[in-house]
Amino acid sequence: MHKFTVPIGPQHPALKEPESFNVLLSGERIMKFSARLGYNHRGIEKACEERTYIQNVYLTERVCGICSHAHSSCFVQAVEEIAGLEIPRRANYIRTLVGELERIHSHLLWLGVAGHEVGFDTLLMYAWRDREIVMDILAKLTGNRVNYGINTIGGVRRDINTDQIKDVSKAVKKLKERTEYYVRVAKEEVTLIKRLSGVGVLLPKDVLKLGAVGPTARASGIERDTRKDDPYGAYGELDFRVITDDHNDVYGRTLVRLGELLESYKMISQILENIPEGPITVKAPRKIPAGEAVSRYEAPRGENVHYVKSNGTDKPERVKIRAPTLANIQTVAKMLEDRNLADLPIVIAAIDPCFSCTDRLTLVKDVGHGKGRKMRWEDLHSHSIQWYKARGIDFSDLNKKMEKLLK
Amino acid sequence: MTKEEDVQNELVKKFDFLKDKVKIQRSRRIFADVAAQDLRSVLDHMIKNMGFSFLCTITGLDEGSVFGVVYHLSTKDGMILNLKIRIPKDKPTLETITEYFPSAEAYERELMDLFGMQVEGLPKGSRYPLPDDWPAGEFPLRKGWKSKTSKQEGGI
Amino acid sequence: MIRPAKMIRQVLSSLFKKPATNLYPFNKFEMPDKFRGKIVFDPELCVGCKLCMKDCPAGAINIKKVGEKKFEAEFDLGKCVYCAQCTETCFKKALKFTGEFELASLDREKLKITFNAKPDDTASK
Amino acid sequence: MIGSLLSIFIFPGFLFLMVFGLSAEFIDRKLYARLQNRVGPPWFQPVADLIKLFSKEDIIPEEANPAMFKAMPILALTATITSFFYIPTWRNEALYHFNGDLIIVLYLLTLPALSYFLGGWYSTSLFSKIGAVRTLTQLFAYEVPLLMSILAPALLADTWSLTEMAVFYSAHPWYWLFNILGFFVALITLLGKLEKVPFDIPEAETEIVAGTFTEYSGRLLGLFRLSMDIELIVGASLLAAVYMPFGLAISPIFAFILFLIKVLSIVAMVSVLRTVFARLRIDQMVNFCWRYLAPFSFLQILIILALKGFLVR
Repeated sequence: MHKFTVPIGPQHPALKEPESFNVLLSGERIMKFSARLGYNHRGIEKACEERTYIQNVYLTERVCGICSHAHSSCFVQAVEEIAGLEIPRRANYIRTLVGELERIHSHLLWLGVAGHEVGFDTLLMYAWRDREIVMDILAKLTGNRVNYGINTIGGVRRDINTDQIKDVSKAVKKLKERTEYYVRVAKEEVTLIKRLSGVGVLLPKDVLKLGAVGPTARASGIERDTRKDDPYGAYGELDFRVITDDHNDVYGRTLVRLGELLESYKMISQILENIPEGPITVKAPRKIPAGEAVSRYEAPRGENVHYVKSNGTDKPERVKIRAPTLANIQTVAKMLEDRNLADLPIVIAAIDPCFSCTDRLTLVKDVGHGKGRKMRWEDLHSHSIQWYKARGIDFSDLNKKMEKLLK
Repeated sequence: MTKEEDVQNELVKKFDFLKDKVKIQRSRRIFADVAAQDLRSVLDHMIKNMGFSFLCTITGLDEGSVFGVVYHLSTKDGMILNLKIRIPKDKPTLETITEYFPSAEAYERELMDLFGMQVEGLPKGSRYPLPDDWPAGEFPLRKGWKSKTSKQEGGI
Repeated sequence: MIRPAKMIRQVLSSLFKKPATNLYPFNKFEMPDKFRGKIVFDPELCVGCKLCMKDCPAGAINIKKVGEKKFEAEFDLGKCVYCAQCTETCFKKALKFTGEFELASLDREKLKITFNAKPDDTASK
Repeated sequence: MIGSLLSIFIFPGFLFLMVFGLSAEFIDRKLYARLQNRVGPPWFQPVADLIKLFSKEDIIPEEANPAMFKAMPILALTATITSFFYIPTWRNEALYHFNGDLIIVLYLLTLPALSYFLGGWYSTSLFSKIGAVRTLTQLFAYEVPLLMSILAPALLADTWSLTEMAVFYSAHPWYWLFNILGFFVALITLLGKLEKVPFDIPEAETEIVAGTFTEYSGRLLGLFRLSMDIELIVGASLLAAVYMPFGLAISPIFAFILFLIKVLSIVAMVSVLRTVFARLRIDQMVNFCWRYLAPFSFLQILIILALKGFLVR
């Protein structure tokens, strides 16, 4: 069968963010799959070193759009551990409440994207309509739909009053009934099951070797959930079940994510019932004493690891952010061995990749000229011709062809 | 005797050069300093019979005259042991640990791209995370390196 | 039991329901009351300590001294990330956030707004 | 001569089909949106899309063969329009009819699928090649059940001409009820022919960008879009003519309105089916067609053969 390489990305309708995969195909079968990441690199780790701790709280929030609270809480926990701050229980409860609301918003978003990847746009429309309920609640609680900015070093910035608690419980009741409907759809819709089961198989032994985290690992029967193993925030006082599944494939991941949604609703009602009274923040010093800390957070996609090293000034010395997608992307190559091309989008979407988390470093323009300067279209055009001419490929006759065309 | 102290005693019993190098910061967090050449033996022992079956990540540090590399390993029940080694800046070579953890490849490529360390034994693959036309010799995460993005484009 | 077209009842029933989407520019959607929108600055209360400039993650605010005890804030909405950290850092409460979020404009310069002090003579202060 | 030219270009011909096709596309998209609880596009959206496409410059890839690249959309459009003349719509007999025009209509309806394949293959881009191969595999999967299920009513009427079938069925009023099973099989295979969601594998935008139409742009893409809309109308009216041949003898105005209702109800069925299913993979689609659709259409033919013995001529 004639083999050819299909480039998918960096711009491709199936991929929400720029990453590029080269897939060696023979007919419809995928023979080899290689990923090239780093397109969404913004230099957050270097930028953290140039900003104060207060500014970094908002910077780490912008690592990723859908798990912004996860990254900022993870960073803030590490800084509080170094500074030895004991944040009030009410702040812990509010932080966990916003974290679970974000998990609901992220899983519903994933449910819609998965539906779209397999061509089931109705599921996308309905899942994202119901997601608006939780987005409005988050806007009411924290003042913004996506980057909530509820975290600060030493606690949270906004309190929650009684009628907000009533709104949240009403919304959670409605969402619970909608999620139960989606569980029934996932279990009974023939074409959806056909497209999801048996796809992207990941055996339990591969999970440990390749280091998969989050729903991707739990769908292969590995019971690893940072909220249970290494409890932070208010998770120590909540009782919830870690959802695992033994389908080892994309269908299992769907069921795990839906199960986690139902668990989140239970947790939120527990939080709302016994949220303790008291202050919501503790005075934090501007200069954090020297030290280092590793903090983990169970983001919707898996386990976030932040390593923060401070040197006594008001700027951190080193911030290392390891997002869950970096661990999960290694498993995609294994899952796609001799599957067919039609499964590629849904397998990539199944680990719920968030590439803005994964790439975090500076893209620098024009380093050769010392100072950064803006290049107009013509400079860029002529620059590229010189650059190629220096390498022996002369595009200049292209200019003549262009002029002839433009005349 | 908490779990952390068990791990500490076993490490110190097995490797006497770790005498006072292992310190417990809080529950489920242990920091240990190791010399670069003993890293593999400690790693091997920890993975094989101490249950550290999961590599969270590898962090690179630029400590002025020396590069620090911290290996974060974790067990099934959430304890993280951070092994820190120091390698000289003029000869920054490391051996890869991809035979224990295939997922370490991405973290080690980050060390190579951002700090300029040399990791031997890495399988062939594309570089991560910097683009291919990144000028050679520029290592962004080193302390002395300043980003050129002007204030207008969001630099501070 | 598995059967095809599981969502058919839900889908047909939504034929008779009001659509969930609304045509944005024609009927506006009101945001909750404490929504973090554009920041406004009150020159009277400012004492020029520049703490807000230090704490702003995006470097969007710039306080200039225009007279004795009179300050002017030059604000770049293009860079502001609407985190409202400056409203908390300012202990004189000179900065407040409004609910306004429709701030798009075609020209970056129009996004730079300056709140200048009242031009009354300094003698009376 | 003038009459036939008029009927080719104006009334049951190009202009009428274009208007009807665009309005059917609007109804399809609006119903699809309302089923998904969305507001949906305004009435002039399909016309606006067409005008936008026709005003854009169409780029032909360098290695592509320009002649074939430009010819395929025109071939698709003409094939769908000519097949409309042989289908009896609101009078008992079509514009042109002869014994055997059923085969001509079915052949003309496979020409668009062939032109998608050639268009995709000749644009030499990776994605369109994969899309082209998928169009062909899908063609072989749904063609046999479609042919069988349309053959059954013809067998009952003992003719190869659509018009004589219409005459036969209006003479024997309730006979068309026997073909209900064939109608459902034909409706599902019509989804395959029109490349609607459960079977829009050749144009799966999340896998292979736009499948066969990846390299097409501007006027050529506009022609392809138009031919797909008209194919929706022609397919629906073929199904209406074959499976719902009642009410043709009443006065022309009512017959025309009844024809519109029949076609639009089939379009509504297509968009409801389009809403509730996910897209199948190509291998799942092929074995679905051969494992379920083909046996059902053979069953339909068996029923017809058994019935022919009892029914009085």
